[in-house]
Amino acid sequence: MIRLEKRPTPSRFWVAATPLIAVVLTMIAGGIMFAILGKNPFDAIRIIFWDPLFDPNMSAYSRPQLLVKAAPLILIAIGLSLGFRAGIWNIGAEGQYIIGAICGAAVGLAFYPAAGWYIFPLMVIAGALGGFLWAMIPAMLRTFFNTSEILVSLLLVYVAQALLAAMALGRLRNPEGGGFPGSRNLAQYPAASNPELFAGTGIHWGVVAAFIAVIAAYVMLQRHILGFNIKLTGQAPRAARFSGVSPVALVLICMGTSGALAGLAGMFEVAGPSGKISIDFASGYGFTAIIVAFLGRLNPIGILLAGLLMALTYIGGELAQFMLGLPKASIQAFQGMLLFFLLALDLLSNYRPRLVKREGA
Amino acid sequence: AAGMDKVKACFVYVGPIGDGGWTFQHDQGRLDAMAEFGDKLETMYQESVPEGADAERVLTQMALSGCNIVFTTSFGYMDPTNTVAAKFPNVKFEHATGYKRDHANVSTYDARFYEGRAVIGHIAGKMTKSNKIGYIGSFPIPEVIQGINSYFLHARKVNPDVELSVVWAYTWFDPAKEADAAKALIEQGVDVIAAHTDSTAPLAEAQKAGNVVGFGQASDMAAYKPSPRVASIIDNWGPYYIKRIGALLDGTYEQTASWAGMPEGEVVIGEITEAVPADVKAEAEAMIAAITDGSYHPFTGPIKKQDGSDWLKEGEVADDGTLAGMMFYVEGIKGDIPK
Amino acid sequence: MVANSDVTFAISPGEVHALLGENGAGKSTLVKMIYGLVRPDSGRMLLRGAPYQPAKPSEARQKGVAMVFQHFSLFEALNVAENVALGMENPPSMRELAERIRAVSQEYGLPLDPAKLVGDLSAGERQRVEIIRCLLQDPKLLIMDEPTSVLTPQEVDILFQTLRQLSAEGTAILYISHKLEEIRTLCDEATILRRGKVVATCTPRERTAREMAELMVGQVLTPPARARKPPGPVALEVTGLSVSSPNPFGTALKNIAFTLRQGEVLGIAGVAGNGQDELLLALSGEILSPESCVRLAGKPVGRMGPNARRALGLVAAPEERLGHAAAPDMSLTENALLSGYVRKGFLKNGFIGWAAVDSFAQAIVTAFDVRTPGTHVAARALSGGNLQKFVIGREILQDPSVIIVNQPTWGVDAAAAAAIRQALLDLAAKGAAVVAISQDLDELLEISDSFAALNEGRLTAPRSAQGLTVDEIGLMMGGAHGMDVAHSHHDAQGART
Amino acid sequence: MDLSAINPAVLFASLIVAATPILLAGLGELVVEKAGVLNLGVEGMMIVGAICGFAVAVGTGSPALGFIGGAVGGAALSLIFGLLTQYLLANQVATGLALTLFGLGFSALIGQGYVGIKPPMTERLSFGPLSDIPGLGTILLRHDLMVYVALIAVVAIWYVLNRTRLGLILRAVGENHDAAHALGYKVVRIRLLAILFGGAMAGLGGAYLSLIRVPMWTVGMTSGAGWIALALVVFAAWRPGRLLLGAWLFGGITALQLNLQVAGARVPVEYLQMSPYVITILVLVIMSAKGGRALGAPAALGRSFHATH
Ligand SMILES: Nc1ncnc2c1ncn2[C@@H]1O[C@H](COP(=O)(O)OP(=O)(O)OP(=O)(O)O)[C@@H](O)[C@H]1O
Ligand SMILES: Nc1ncnc2c1ncn2[C@@H]1O[C@H](COP(=O)(O)OP(=O)(O)OP(=O)(O)O)[C@@H](O)[C@H]1O
Ligand SMILES: [Mg+2]
Ligand SMILES: [Mg+2]
Repeated sequence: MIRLEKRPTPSRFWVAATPLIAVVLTMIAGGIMFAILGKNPFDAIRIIFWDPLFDPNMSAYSRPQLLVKAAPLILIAIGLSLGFRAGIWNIGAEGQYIIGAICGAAVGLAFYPAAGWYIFPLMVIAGALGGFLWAMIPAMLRTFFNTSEILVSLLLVYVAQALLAAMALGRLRNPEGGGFPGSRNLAQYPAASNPELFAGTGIHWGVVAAFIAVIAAYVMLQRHILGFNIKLTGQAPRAARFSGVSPVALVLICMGTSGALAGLAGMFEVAGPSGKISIDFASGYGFTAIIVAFLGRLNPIGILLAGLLMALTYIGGELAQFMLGLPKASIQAFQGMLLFFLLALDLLSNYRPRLVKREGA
Repeated sequence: AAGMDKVKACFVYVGPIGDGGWTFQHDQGRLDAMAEFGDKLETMYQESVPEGADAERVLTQMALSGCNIVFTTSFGYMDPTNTVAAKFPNVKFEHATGYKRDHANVSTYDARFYEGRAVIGHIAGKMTKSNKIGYIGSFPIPEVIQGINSYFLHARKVNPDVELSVVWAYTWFDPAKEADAAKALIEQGVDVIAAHTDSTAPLAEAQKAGNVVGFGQASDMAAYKPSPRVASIIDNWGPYYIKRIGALLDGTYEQTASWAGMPEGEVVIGEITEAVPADVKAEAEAMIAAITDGSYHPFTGPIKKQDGSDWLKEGEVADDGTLAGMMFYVEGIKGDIPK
Repeated sequence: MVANSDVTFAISPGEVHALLGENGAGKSTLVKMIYGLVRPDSGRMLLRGAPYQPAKPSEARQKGVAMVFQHFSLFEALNVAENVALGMENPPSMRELAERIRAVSQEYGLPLDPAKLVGDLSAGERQRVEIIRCLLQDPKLLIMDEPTSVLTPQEVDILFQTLRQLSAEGTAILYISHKLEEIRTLCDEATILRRGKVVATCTPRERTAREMAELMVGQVLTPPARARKPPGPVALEVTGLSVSSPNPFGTALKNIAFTLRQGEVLGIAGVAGNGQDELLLALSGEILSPESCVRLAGKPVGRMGPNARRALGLVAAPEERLGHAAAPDMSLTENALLSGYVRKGFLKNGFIGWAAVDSFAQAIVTAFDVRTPGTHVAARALSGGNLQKFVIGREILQDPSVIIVNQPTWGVDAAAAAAIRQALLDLAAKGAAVVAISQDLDELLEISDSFAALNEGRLTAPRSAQGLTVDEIGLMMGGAHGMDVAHSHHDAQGART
Repeated sequence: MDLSAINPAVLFASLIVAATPILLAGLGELVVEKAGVLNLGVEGMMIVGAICGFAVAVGTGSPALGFIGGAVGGAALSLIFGLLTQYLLANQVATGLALTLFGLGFSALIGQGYVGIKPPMTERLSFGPLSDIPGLGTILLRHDLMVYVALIAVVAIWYVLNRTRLGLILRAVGENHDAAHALGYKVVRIRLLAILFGGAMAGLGGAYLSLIRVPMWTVGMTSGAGWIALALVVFAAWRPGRLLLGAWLFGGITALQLNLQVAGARVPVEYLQMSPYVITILVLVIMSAKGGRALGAPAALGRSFHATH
């Protein structure tokens, strides 16, 4: 029988080794699945993990795209990780992302077609504020009525999606769009667009914001009392209150920050890569970011790496789909396997498995 | 332009090819083209591509990987298609259902589904016993409004007592909701249902009800023959894909804005089953023939708008511009188009 | 690590056998093996002459072994009858069970309402639930792991009556307690464990409590020394303090009032669950109260949080070491920051000067003889006593003017306990005011100048500790419980004063 | 507008059907959560149940076998969640979300060959002339077997949870796993069984969608029903009876909205879509404002259990 013993402190070796082992195990299990689907497993694995990074034809484009795809995931996950560390479960980042996008776009569209340097900064503020306020709903309900923020934030995702549809069909619909749902394209309205910062890379302000968020979160968690209070609240809520942390303030700060960052991510996305508000603008970043946050073990650097890994499976997955004709579903299943292995092996960093002999009774 | 020996054609799909409707039919078109050209055509496709940022990346990657022509099969791909087309002037881009052709290498294509709606409207008007017919709308956009108007006009024409109920589902594809919408119609006495959403759920609901009929949408939905599915409107993209890829192969390719229908074989009425009385079937087939040979246009005056104002005079035919932006009901339809 | 090695002892029917030992000596582990929760690596057990090796608790229950756990194994959201049913092998229908609970609880003088939610019960009543659960199974061997730590002296009396009745009926009782006087009153034989090994056996009635303690610890104990000084000006004044508990099952404070001068030690006695936690929280600032209910050197601080009060010189050390006073998974350095940053000035614009924090942690470790490989070690890796020394040291080294401690030596071995008491007295001698909340009456009598008892959230008027007897304290503590304080047997306790 | 065209009895009958998938899945999740486990993967288990049920029914021609297949499929997927969270102590929120992602992909893979096929019809139960009783007969006596199975499950789960030893142990494990362990109950095993039951019920709910409610197989056909089932459990304060009411409310609002449209009422559909969620939030707020225990959340919900000995 195998028994688990809690390690006195997490093992540094296993913290680093488990993601690598998980990736290798996923390659094996995924390879078997691709083989069953009648594709060459080695090609599939190579296209997913290698080609976006090193293929001479693709990599020049794909490498910066990794950052573009990972940026919203990282930005949202950083915000979520603060709350998760403090035991505050915002699982409605998807909703905050949508509302941030709606608010940012609405501000930009309100100025159309005026020009002005101040329009884009105003949109940034509106996006962050929108996400912040949307997150304040579960935060306030939790602090004043003790309502589960898990459920409220999740339910608000559906409300946000309905709002998004209402906006795409109504208020924000492009008057010159032939009646189709969807707003004007912000990417084609210079004063309101989130521009490509380095030509040909697709890298935009959202990528910059993601890096700033990673660094800021890292410094805060390592060196600032707020970061300490967040960790303390998550590990020992009573000790946090003893230490003088106000639980109410912490809920508001964590939910607010995660909401604002998710809102920012939505705003950068709508003004940049996506370009416009449409019915299916939301693509599940808010949910994927939860997984990214956990895969990164709620650590900013870990989240950066996890976000890039997820982005790699998306972009590599896309390549594999059209190069090999793999169904999208197989890529989803592949991603699911990767997550399962990562979550399963996480155990090794905190526990030591021991074989114990059982005496015959 | 010079012809090519071999073409690599790429398709971007908005749903899974297993949706049994819109995307499924585009993929059928791809397969038709492959059958037509054999070795000279290589195809690649990607399904379930979201219409936002991901579309632009997928299009770029396709262009980078050597596609000669890229078909983007949903309205939402309009801007990404034009953006990427600017970066790859040597690759041809074909965008379905949109209107933007910002660059010389962008063409658009669409189908005149309202021609098919005219035929099933005729069948509906004849077959309803309760004089209540229903229509499940996806979103209030011109393409759907065209269909509703055409369906109703032709039902009214053969049955002056007919009343139309429109339900907006606000989705292209949500089987459970479509089933609910069909059920709501049936419960209030509707006995003929047309849908502009893509699943078979309304047909299944009609089957449960027993005395209700409906039509296949986008694909033939043959599983529900002979009743409740008494006919169907099939999106048939094969002819268009064959035409465009062929043009690329033989060097006759040019930028176009195609809006084709029954005459070109892009809109096909699936088998009208024996559940339809023979005389009605004959009338419907006559209408198909008339539309196909160009002698009949479904929007031929006199037609008034819902508010009673004149739209088309006696014998006047609607112009494509008005149709493409149609956001009004014709006279006799109750209710408002949601804003 | 070996929790128990080569332990041998025997217990006969009707005998009350004590298991003694320091915290962590392995008592609980030993009885868990008897109850089938832990498997011994080697050795054998015999029950009434037959080999006995329970694979799981239900097997132990079937063979007539019942156990009252040290940490309650109760379910707050379930009612009494359901809780009892969960601990039985073949419980009858709920209605019948409720009847039997009523009957048995009356029979043994432990009245209980089977339909009440356990969460709504007091600590003493919860204890009864555990006991009734055992009694309903007619146990041959009843194991009780520290059953009295949460009871008033009067409740203890009732429990002892029950146990004597049981032993008269032939039930063998294995009894674990740190309260040596209790052991002397109740038990026929004692086995003493140290670091998992049997170090001695004795007949408790023939030994003094001190002798037994020294057997357990393996060294000679000296009581703390203290220098009496005339008290200074008022340091802490509490008037009309009434607050509700943050915990749904907690006790509200009702109209608490006392005055404490510099250099004075106020001892507050009370059985767990009578508002001790709440009192500490209300004084430390974790629960806010009307502004003028709490005054620090004359300044109203009722609406201030813990950090504002710390800035004014009031510090506190809560009872629960792991989870309240310290964060289990954080290092000692981080735990030093936890309550130390206000008075020690570790922050600049909110940024932490980790080097300074670490030297503070080092200083605590050195000054209070905290046995640890280093300050980077997680708090949970320390033994209970060492962590307690760290926690108390952390507060004392902040040079407070008022310190509130709750159960300062709970679960701490005798030597460490003596050191902690001495440190508190030294602090008082330097002019600080000390509020010591404890269930250990001997401890309070040893260190307090004045004395009060907490009882269902009310505090008796403080009186001088001089000349107070344990009996009187017992009455102060249990007075309002409304239980019949029938006959008591203070023969043993008389010897203590 | 002609509201008289809406027959309340018929409307109620149809919302009972609309509510059945989320009711089944919600009941399963309720049991799981009562055991102290939060499985956010309901959507994934439902859709795997939908395709497994569909495939088996098409393969064997028997809807009954299909439902069994759906239950087995859902349970099999939940086993992954159970192993990860119970034995490998993985975080329940993240594992549940990963389960949904995997389930959506995996179901689409299995379902490749089943698009456009019609499943065997499930017959409605026949109650003879009783079904024609106006009102009650329309509402209650014109459904397929699974509707009644779901309704019976509400009563059965209530009974088991509140009146049997099994239910008592389950609740004990969900309240305080350490105490339950100390009393000798196998916390991990009990939770694993609860998780499997939850998976099977979610699978049944999915199979109901693909075999009766819609009936067809398409990729992603659950479109959020699993998430609604999760919300329902909280809405119901972990009580089976209230879960039934909640399911009718959620199922009913869409049905009502569509009926009003048909009757010609001008309904702001985009905004009405939000209403079940907004109502649930309001209900949550009212219930939680009444105090922690009125909510009835199992105390150990979402926490991992690891026996130290
Ligand atoms: N299976 C085991 N193997 C090794 N060590 C163990 C095992 N179980 C417990 N221990 C350790 O044995 C020591 C004895 O613990 P135990 O709970 O028996 O002490 P105790 O005498 O009951 O103390 P207290 O008076 O505080 O209740 C502890 O340090 C504990 O961590
Ligand atoms: N998980 C663990 N792994 C290794 N050692 C541990 C673990 N937990 C505790 N220890 C060690 O076991 C020893 C016993 O801890 P315990 O708290 O039982 O001590 P104790 O005997 O009660 O001491 P004290 O009297 O100071 O409370 C400590 O020295 C501690 O460092
Ligand atoms: Mg013990
Ligand atoms: Mg100890």
